[in-house]
Amino acid sequence: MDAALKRRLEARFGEGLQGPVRQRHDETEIRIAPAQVPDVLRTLHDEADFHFQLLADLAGVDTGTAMQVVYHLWSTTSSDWLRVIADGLPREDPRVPSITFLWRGAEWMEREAYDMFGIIFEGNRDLRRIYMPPDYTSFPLRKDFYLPDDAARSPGGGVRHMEQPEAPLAPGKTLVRRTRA
Amino acid sequence: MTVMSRAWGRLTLPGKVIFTAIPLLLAVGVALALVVGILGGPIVELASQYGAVLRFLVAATIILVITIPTAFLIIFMEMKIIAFMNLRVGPDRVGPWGTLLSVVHGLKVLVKEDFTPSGADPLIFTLAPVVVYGSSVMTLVVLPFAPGLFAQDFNIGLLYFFAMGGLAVVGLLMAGWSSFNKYSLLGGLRSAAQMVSYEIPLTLSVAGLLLLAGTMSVNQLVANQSGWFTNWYVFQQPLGFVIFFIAVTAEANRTPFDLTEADSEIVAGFATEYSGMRFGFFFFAEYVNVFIVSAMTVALFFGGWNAPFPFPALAILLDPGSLGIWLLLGIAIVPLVGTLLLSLPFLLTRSSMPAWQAIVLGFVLFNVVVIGLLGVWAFVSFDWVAGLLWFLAKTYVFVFTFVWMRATLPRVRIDQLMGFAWKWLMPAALLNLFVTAGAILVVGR
Amino acid sequence: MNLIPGIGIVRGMSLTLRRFFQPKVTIRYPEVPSDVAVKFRGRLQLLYDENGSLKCETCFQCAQACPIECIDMGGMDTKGRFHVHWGAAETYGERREESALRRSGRPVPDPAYERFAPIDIAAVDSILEDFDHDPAQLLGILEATQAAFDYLPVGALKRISERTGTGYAQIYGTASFYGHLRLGALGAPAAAPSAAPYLAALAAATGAAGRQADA
Amino acid sequence: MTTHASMDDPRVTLDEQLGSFEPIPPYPPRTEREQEFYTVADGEMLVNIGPHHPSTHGVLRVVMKLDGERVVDIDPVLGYLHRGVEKLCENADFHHTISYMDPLEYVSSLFCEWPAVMAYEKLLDIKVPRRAEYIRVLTGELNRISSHLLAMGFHALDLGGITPILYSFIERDEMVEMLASITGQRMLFNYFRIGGVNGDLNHEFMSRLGDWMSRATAQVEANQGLLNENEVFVRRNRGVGTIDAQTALKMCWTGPNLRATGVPFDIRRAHPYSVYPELDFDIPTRSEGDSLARYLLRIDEIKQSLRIIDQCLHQMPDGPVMARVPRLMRPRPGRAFATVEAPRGQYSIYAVSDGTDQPFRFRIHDPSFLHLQSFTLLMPGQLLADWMTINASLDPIMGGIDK
Repeated sequence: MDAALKRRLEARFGEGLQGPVRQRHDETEIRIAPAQVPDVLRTLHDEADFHFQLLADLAGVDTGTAMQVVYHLWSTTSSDWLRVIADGLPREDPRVPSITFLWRGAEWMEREAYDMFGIIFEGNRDLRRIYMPPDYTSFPLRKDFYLPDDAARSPGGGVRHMEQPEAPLAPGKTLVRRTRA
Repeated sequence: MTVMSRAWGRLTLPGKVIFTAIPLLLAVGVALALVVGILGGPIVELASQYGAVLRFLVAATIILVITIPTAFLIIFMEMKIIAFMNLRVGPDRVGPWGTLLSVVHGLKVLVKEDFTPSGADPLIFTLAPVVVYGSSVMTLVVLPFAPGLFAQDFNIGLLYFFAMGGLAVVGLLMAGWSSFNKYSLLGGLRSAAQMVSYEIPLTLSVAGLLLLAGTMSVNQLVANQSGWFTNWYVFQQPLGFVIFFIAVTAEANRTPFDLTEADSEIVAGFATEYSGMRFGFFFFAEYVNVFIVSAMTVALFFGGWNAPFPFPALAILLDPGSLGIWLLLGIAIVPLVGTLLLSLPFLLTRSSMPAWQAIVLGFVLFNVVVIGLLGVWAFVSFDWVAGLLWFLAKTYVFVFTFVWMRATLPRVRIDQLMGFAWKWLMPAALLNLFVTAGAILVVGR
Repeated sequence: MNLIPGIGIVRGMSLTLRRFFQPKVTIRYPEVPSDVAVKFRGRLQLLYDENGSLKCETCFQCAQACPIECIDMGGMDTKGRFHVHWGAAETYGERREESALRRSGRPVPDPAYERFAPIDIAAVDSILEDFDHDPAQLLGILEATQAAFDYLPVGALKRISERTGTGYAQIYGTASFYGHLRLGALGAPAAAPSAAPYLAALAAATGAAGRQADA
Repeated sequence: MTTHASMDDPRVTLDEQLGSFEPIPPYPPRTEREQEFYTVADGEMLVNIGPHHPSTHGVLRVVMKLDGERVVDIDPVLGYLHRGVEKLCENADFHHTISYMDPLEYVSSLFCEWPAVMAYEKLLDIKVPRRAEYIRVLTGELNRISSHLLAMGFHALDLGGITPILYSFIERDEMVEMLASITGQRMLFNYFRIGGVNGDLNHEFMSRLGDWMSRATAQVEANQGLLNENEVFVRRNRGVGTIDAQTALKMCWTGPNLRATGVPFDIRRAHPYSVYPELDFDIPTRSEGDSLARYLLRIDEIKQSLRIIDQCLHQMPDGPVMARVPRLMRPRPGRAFATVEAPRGQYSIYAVSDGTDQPFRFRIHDPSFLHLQSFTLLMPGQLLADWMTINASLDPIMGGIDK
């Protein structure tokens, strides 16, 4: 845990942060508003105090109430991973500025976040689906996207059921193949 | 009917074969006798009139027929040698040591569905393999296998060889263009560029040799190299040999110059859309080409059918007619005695072996011994047998080298390939030519 | 790169030539079986004992003990009456178990693989409400359920398991242990599967195909 | 529109257009970049490579815009191997997710499990026994060697050399057998557990490892002698796919590919995890940044890995290999980011827990994904055959990229 980094972050950004700087294990976490992303990341990337040169990861998160974009950064000046969370994107129309001007390599990671969550990165010149087919309409990693097979959920709530007590199938249809004529 | 079928059912397999073969042979024999009897006179007359034509026809047929087993053998060699170099075992399931696997490959190719892609030009698509295979086979015509054993001796034999080699590129280009596939097109264009570029150093590399020899007949070239192995042209034209070998590797599309069918780049190049026997033609043509270029290298630079040292000529020729009754006795007695003699050791030492097995073994051994003796006799008595053996042995050393290179080397890139041809091989070939010409002027041969 | 051009190629060629004469490493598989690692984890198989009868009694104990829930099982219960299942709904697992049963040589009643009849869950829920969803009162719950339905339908057992958080194995074990609890309806023989519908469908299909061919 | 009768079936007439492949999508271009790419100038053609092609290392499709043999532009198309592992993991138990990780980068499976268990250990504040950490490092480095050997073999195979891959496989098979003797499987090991590893080292593993270590260096060097000095191979690689350090950092490169440009970034040293601080090894770098540098760097890394294995064997402490962990895990709500230095670069997992027994969000970060992205940067101006060189030297694994 790098306490110096926490002090530097608080001194530099101060009011701009949403909530306190959190630290656990070897991770330092700050939360910012989506609109601040380019400024904050540019500061972290350029200024000699921080020098976060490597974008380790870019991930979208759907909390169920809001969307987040999470950046993990690496620096030579600190032994911590810095996690920058752009918090509070509305679920209906999540938009955040792209950071491809800083890291061109973020392009595909942003495409992935768009593909999986529908987060729109303004300024990314190639924001199209990357894994799913181009005519796909929904966003699979959103929390309201249920797997069709609900039985794959955890057993923690009790026994899982193969045979659900529900209306019988249409005659001649069975779930299990009958092998004997 | 039932009697017939029941009797047929009781026959063993050899019995069935014999009962089928005897009437067939009879019918064929009678038909032949009739044909000879009726048409014999005119045929003999024609043959004597056009002896050269008849000889050429027979030779061409033989050449066409032997390309297939040659390709099979080289395919098998390639599979086995590369496997050994990879520390693998290689084919070992079909036939003894997997020798029949390439035959099975051939059969597989034969029975596969042969289709034409919907966008392809059907006529050219079908003709392309024929052109490629045809050009390979036609090259074989000028190869001297042994003294007196060649299809045709041109006084421009070498030129003919280069011309036929250049014809293959037309076939490849046809295949690449007509397949309606971008990989094929790229492969066809690559092959065109490659072959056209390498024709020039190839031809130039032998120019020095031609200055030395003063002939373009391959037969004459080989005959020039008789005597001790120091007479071989490789010792007078080492640079020419190196250039020729590299260029000929590129001509035959072998690794490291197998760009036309670079499987990791353009899938199979010009052959991407081919299947069945049409693909088989390309496949066989490649291996026939390997044989041809090896043979040509041997003929031009390694003395062809000449032994590396003057072999003592022993002519043990027997006139069977002079033996009289002893010949008949020999035919009747020698096999029997030989078989028994050779089975004796087994009979005496192997008590667990039944007598019939020992005798069968003895018979097999007897055959082996006789064939070996006959081979030795033929080798020392007929110089065409010796020449053929020397020639094939040297040729297969080079076939091995080609396979060996394929096992070792990665592929070059197209621009490096072209650069190598134009920037290195061409100047080197020209240098070789000038140096040879200068040397001839100075030494005054 | 070396000073002499081509020396790298020559070295490579000499290496392959040396390898040409070295002993080969290929394991000739069908003749020489490859050795199995000491900790090899293959497919779990628990099919027959030495007498040829099924070993697995579908008690679910292994499935319950598995920490990462990788065991997925189903099959007939020991009395050959009901098809029981543990794990995610995967038809593959079902088929596998069914084929295992068939290979065991026992008669396999096909109705076991059909869905069980729907029941009125409200009745079960009210019984559970009465007993305060208490697994300790399991016997009482089961008796009340049997009183309500005249026997213990599978759907009711599953509902009880779900609501009380008790493993299905335990509920099923309890229900099948006591003689006075019935798992099947009294005097309702299972209808033997008939081949007639299948044959009729087959005839229809072939007839249709024939007509198509004619046209 | 021209039609002609099919050669195969005379009853069928064929539309000539049907036989042609037009990679231009049947919808209007969605982005600026797509519009730019699919606008084909005169004399250019689009060539589709993959999804099934000998040298795509999996199921990758790339569309190339060619001018003759020269590549004008390139557009990789992913998703042919997409299985939705992240979604699966969000619907699985914490223990369960580990077994989903193995098939991602299937040639270095242990490095996929490692960040996952590390992230969970962070979430749950579990202290892993030291012996378990040493075993993780030991098996991990073995896996790294086998992965690098395979990468080098396939590098040669993509360039047309058929032998090195088999020599690589001989060595790899030995290592895979070793790992199988402690993990139980040859390829998808599923060996690391939350709080330790599944089972201690055993006699079979140790004897095989000792046997192999005694001849590993000589064997690997002899086999690589086939390529390292081979003029054809060197000329195919030198100066191909060159990238400088700054661009590589901008493209978020990591691992050997980044180190080949001269940046000594190695997570084992930059953010030490496990017992790497106790081990003595160097971080090889090269400054050229081309395919040859990436290839040679892997050889250097193999030597360092052999050093690490040697030290692990000497320093291996006694003790348990599993911490005491609950069977059903419900970590407190929180976020954890764990990353390891995989053979291809930084492999990291970002796990968010909401207090249940399943991860709330499970993000898998694969280094090959970002290396593959750089094709658009490296390819223009190169020849078609250079794509195979660059692809092989970047060494992407499609299983990890498509997740």
